Amino acid sequence: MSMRELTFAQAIREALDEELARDERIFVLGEDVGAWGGVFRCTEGLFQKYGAERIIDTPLSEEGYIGLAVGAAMTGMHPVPELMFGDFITLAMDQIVNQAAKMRYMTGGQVQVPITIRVTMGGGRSSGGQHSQSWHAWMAHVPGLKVVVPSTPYDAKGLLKTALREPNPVVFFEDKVMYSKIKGPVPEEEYTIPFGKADVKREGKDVSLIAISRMVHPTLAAAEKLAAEGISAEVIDPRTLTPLDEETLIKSVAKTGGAVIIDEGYNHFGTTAELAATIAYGAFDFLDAPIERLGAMDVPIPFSPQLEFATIPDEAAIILAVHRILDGRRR
Amino acid sequence: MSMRELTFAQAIREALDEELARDERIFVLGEDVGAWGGVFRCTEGLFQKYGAERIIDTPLSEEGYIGLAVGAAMTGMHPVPELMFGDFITLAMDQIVNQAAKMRYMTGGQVQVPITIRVTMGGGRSSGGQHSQSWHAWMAHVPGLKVVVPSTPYDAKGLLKTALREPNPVVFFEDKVMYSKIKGPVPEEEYTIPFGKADVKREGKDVSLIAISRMVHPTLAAAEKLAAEGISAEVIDPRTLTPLDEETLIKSVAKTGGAVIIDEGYNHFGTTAELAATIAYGAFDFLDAPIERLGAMDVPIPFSPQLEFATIPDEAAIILAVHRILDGRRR
Amino acid sequence: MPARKTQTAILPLPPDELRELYRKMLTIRIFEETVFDVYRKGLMPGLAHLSDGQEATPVGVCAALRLDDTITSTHRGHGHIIAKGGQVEPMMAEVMGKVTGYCRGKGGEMHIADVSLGILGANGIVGGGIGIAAGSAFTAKREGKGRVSVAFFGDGAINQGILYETANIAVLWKLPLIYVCENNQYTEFTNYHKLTSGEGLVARAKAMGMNALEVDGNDVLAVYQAAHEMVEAARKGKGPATLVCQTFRYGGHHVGEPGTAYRSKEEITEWKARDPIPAFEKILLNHKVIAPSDIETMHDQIHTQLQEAVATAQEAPFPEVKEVGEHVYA
Amino acid sequence: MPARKTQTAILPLPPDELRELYRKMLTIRIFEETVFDVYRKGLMPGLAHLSDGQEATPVGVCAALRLDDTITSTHRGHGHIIAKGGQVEPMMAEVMGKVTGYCRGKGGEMHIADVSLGILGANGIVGGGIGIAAGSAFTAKREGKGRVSVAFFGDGAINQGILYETANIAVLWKLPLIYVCENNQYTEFTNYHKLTSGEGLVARAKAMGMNALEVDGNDVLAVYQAAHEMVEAARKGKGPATLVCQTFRYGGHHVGEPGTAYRSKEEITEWKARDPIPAFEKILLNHKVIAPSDIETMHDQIHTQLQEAVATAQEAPFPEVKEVGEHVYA
Ligand SMILES: Cc1ncc(C[n+]2csc(CCOP(=O)(O)OP(=O)(O)O)c2C)c(N)n1
Ligand SMILES: Cc1ncc(C[n+]2csc(CCOP(=O)(O)OP(=O)(O)O)c2C)c(N)n1
Ligand SMILES: [Mg+2]
Ligand SMILES: [Mg+2]
Repeated sequence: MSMRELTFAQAIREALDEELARDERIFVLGEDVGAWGGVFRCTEGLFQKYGAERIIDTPLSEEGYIGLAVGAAMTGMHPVPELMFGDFITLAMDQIVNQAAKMRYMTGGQVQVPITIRVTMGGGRSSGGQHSQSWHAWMAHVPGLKVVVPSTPYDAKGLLKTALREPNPVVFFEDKVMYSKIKGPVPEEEYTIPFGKADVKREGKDVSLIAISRMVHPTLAAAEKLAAEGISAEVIDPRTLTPLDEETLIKSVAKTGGAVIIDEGYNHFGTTAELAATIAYGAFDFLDAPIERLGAMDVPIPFSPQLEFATIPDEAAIILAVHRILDGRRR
Repeated sequence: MSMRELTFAQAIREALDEELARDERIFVLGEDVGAWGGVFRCTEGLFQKYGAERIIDTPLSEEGYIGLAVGAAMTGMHPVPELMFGDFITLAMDQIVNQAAKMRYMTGGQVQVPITIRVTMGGGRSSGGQHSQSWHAWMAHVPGLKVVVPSTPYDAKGLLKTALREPNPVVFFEDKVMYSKIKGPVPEEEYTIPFGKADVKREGKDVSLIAISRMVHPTLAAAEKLAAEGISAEVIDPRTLTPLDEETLIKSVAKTGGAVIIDEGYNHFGTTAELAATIAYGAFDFLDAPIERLGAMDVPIPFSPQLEFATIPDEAAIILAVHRILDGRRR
Repeated sequence: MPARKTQTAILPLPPDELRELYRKMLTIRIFEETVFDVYRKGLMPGLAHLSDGQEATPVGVCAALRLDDTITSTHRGHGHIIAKGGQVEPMMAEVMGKVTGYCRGKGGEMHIADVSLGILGANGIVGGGIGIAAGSAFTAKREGKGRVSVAFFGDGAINQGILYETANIAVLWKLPLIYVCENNQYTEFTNYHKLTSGEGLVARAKAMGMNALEVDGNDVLAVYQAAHEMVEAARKGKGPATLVCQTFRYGGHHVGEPGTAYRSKEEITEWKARDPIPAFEKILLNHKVIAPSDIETMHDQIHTQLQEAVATAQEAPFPEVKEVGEHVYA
Repeated sequence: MPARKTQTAILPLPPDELRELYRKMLTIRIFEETVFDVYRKGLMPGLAHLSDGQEATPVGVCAALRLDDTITSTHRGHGHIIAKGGQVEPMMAEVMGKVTGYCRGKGGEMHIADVSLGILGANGIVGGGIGIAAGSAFTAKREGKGRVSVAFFGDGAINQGILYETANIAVLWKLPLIYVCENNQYTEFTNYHKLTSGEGLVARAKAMGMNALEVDGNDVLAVYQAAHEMVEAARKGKGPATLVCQTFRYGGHHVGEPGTAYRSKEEITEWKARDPIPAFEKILLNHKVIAPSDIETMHDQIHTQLQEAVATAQEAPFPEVKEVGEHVYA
């Protein structure tokens, strides 16, 4: 395969572009996604290429335009609404949770709701408490939704293309910090990545590090440092939370005997809880130490950088957690 | 103390009544809470007693009246908005999560937001997919909120009175099925129950059953049956999810060596995950078998009773889970 | 109470279509009475939200619609569904939670849908169907076949934000979307006037930039004519419109609640004097569109049909527990 | 663009108050210019949303307010905060993330608040402050001391549902609430007219049943007079009102975005010709309320004050990491 380096945003844009070309039913809508190209440049040039009918600037009405997208999905279109900041998902929750997620079930299978909701996540940009949150755990708590949390340009493109062929509602989380800062190889050739398949980003045998979205990157960096200490860490990226590839996670931990879960959503009642509980159950006989959960600190996200960075798991915290596990091995 | 038997709804009503009398700042608002007395009768007679200025019928505008309540709380009142069905919390999420929960933090401690949001939960009434959900795990994932999940009239009254004296936003979950069906002793005398103190509803030594809200009742019934089999089950009710009395849960499991978590919220990424992960961590050295999680099945809640009941944990499922633990004891 | 519009001498539809309107109104009435019975006999789970008294609005509106037009409905949706062509047998089975129901017993009384007839579903969230209706209108516009979308909602939904958010979009994008508000004077147990500011929805919709009109919602022909004009304008690309229909529910908010504590006897009596069915009957008789004996026959037929629907549904199985996990995802 | 209202010969406020208005407008302008600088020098984290060009609206409105009246503000909130009496030193410190900031560096540029001055906070959710403002109006009514509440918001918020939900309630309950829409013609990068249906907010607010008026938002005295009337009516229990102020932001949506890609040179030039500060200056000079030398002095003073504010904030510490967990709960 011939590869190029793309940024995370470019990978997203390319997936949208290819699928818009492939399927007439797909259209993009959101605030400033059109002529402006999106505040994070993910729809750059698409308005010029596909026109105002398919790349649509909406009023500042999250509940309204996401509701509209749900209805369009039920009647044969495949809408791709964007929520500029994931924090605003609070405004469209009813349409996502009580409408999109349930319509198929409540009609006894009469409809499909192929809607792909693109939502940002992640802090670390000093954007304050209302522009930094990561609500993927909420979405994964809702039956009827599929939840995607890519960590690389390659995964983002392949998973978004899958989402755009899905007959179900998908909430697709994109960490804002990755858009321009994370670059990676993406093949020229067409490909998709199936939902429900975790990706082993690095193989290892002493401890399993399971990281979500952008957290994969500090986790890989931590694994590198640990390697220098002679500790072999396996890094796994679940890539989708619903469906969740429990098997890959459990097998890894059954092999290594220890796990750290790293996520930028709040720790309490969040993604780290589900993954830790699932692994603790499935790998019960193999765990040598308690599973370490590194979610974001349970405080509204502060503005001032030192405070904000203190709330987000980082390389140092991951290394410390690994040491807690290895030092505390009990069997 | 002199006791009477009150229903769950009567206990709620009495707490409201006493606190309305005590504190001028408290007022109740919601749909049909006034002259009608609330669809679940929790505000019966209060309109007549305290008048239209303090027991307020709102238009059908969840986002609007909860937003108003947040602002009233910030300026010295203690509003008690009711969300008739917890499913509608989706409509007011922004005001609860991005406003009420964060205002104190984002202002560096300048304000208090003493708002007590009463929300129903629970299925089993054939009310369909949009009138049966239990979203307490969502709320417990939000820093800045306190989350209460009482299971008895006694606890409901004592905890609601505490909420009504709290300087922080509280989301108070009431299982609809309990309103008229669960009766219990409530002292005539004034009392309050502190947040963050789990209650041991039944002592035992072989296994710990940790149940949330209404699930305490089938859990107690299961414990009774297990006793007949010679199995001594401890039943613990955390009563509040934020703050969570981790210590009591961990101590119990350290003693019994096994745990089942029973909750009517969806299982995946829900309350059972947090409790299981917390206990698996804290009681790691004492667990003899994996922790069993019994949440609601991860499907939109169906209407037809057989289907609906299949999604909700019940006595039989609890007993089975206990047997899985005891049969599977590995140490 | 709105003044009753006198009927024009010339009826706006051919006789067979008028008879069909009448048949549908009667079907709704008898359906609701039958559900009442079914509920009281304990043959259905959950609650029932009936619309007897309000039949003229859905029937008048749907008379202006094509098969491929879509509607979204409310918690009080039986009338809308029958008016759009829904069959009473799978409706009754759904109400009773049977696998032969429209939604295999998974949706229930508040969630009946028949997507093949353009019925995109009743909805338990007040205002919840409005976004879906806007989306269907969006698809309709894209398809370019003149199809329209109707959002039915009650007076309670007037104060849900999504109404304004979608109205703004619908006007801007000229969506073929008709907002139909059935104002039955009460939002549950509270009077409309206690909950709604200003002049009401017609004024609000006009301020959003769309055509809006209020009609006597108990006058099926008045409803039809107003809806017809709005629908035809929408088909031609003229954008959305709002129709407010003044009407009244006879029963309580749900079965088991008589609806008398918060509504005066006089109010109920007054509205019952303006019952949409006898009023329409009179017109049809006057114009000799229908004979008295036809009415009786029709009544009997529908009654029998409903009794059979109940009997069949009673015998039908509940969904098997093993299908509880099906239809979550496609 | 709205026609410029000619000023009456009689000024509506005494000289010292007029000078104070001018001083506040100038302070906002220089504050924004200073933040621009601070941002470009990399002295602040995050983004900055500036309001230079829009000074007349917050200053005109807040001139009608008492100390105990409250306001809620937006992501573009510096002007509102200064107009209501906010001090530039803790504002600048907050912008720079320092512990000496109004919110100890926890809120940031978009979340400045000074509750003791009735500034209930800027808000990062467009429309997010509207509910809070309604709640403050509710408390004000309960207290019965004639206090009012003002919700500032941009043209983008016109299409957020909460506006209509609270407007309906505010009218019904006669809350002392003034909705102030600063229409700066753009919602981020898209023109107002592309996003707003019908005749705009004045028509919509009137349809909700409240008094509503549009004024030249660059004419501080016109804003003051309109706001004053609405505020005094609200104090007397006459309920809410809506004031739409037409204005323009000079810079981009945020610093780092020049604001020129989606706005024509002509549009920008036209609006700059109507700069609210020289316009007001001219009136004050004509009426001899102020002397040219006063203006210069004032300008210098404010400039110096801001430079010192930056210098002080630069030296101030960031919040200590150990306080990250404080102020979550009271
Ligand atoms: C968002 C939401 N809030 C509250 C309810 C509870 N509820 C069900 S019906 C109803 C009243 C609806 O009134 P209206 O829209 O006038 O319809 P009607 O019942 O009169 O047909 C209420 C408050 C709901 N289902 N959805
Ligand atoms: C609910 C919500 N949606 C989207 C955004 C992102 N956003 C921030 S400012 C803005 C434009 C706001 O326009 P307007 O209200 O006119 O205020 P202005 O920026 O012109 O002062 C948008 C879309 C947001 N902060 N909140
Ligand atoms: Mg009604
Ligand atoms: Mg603007």
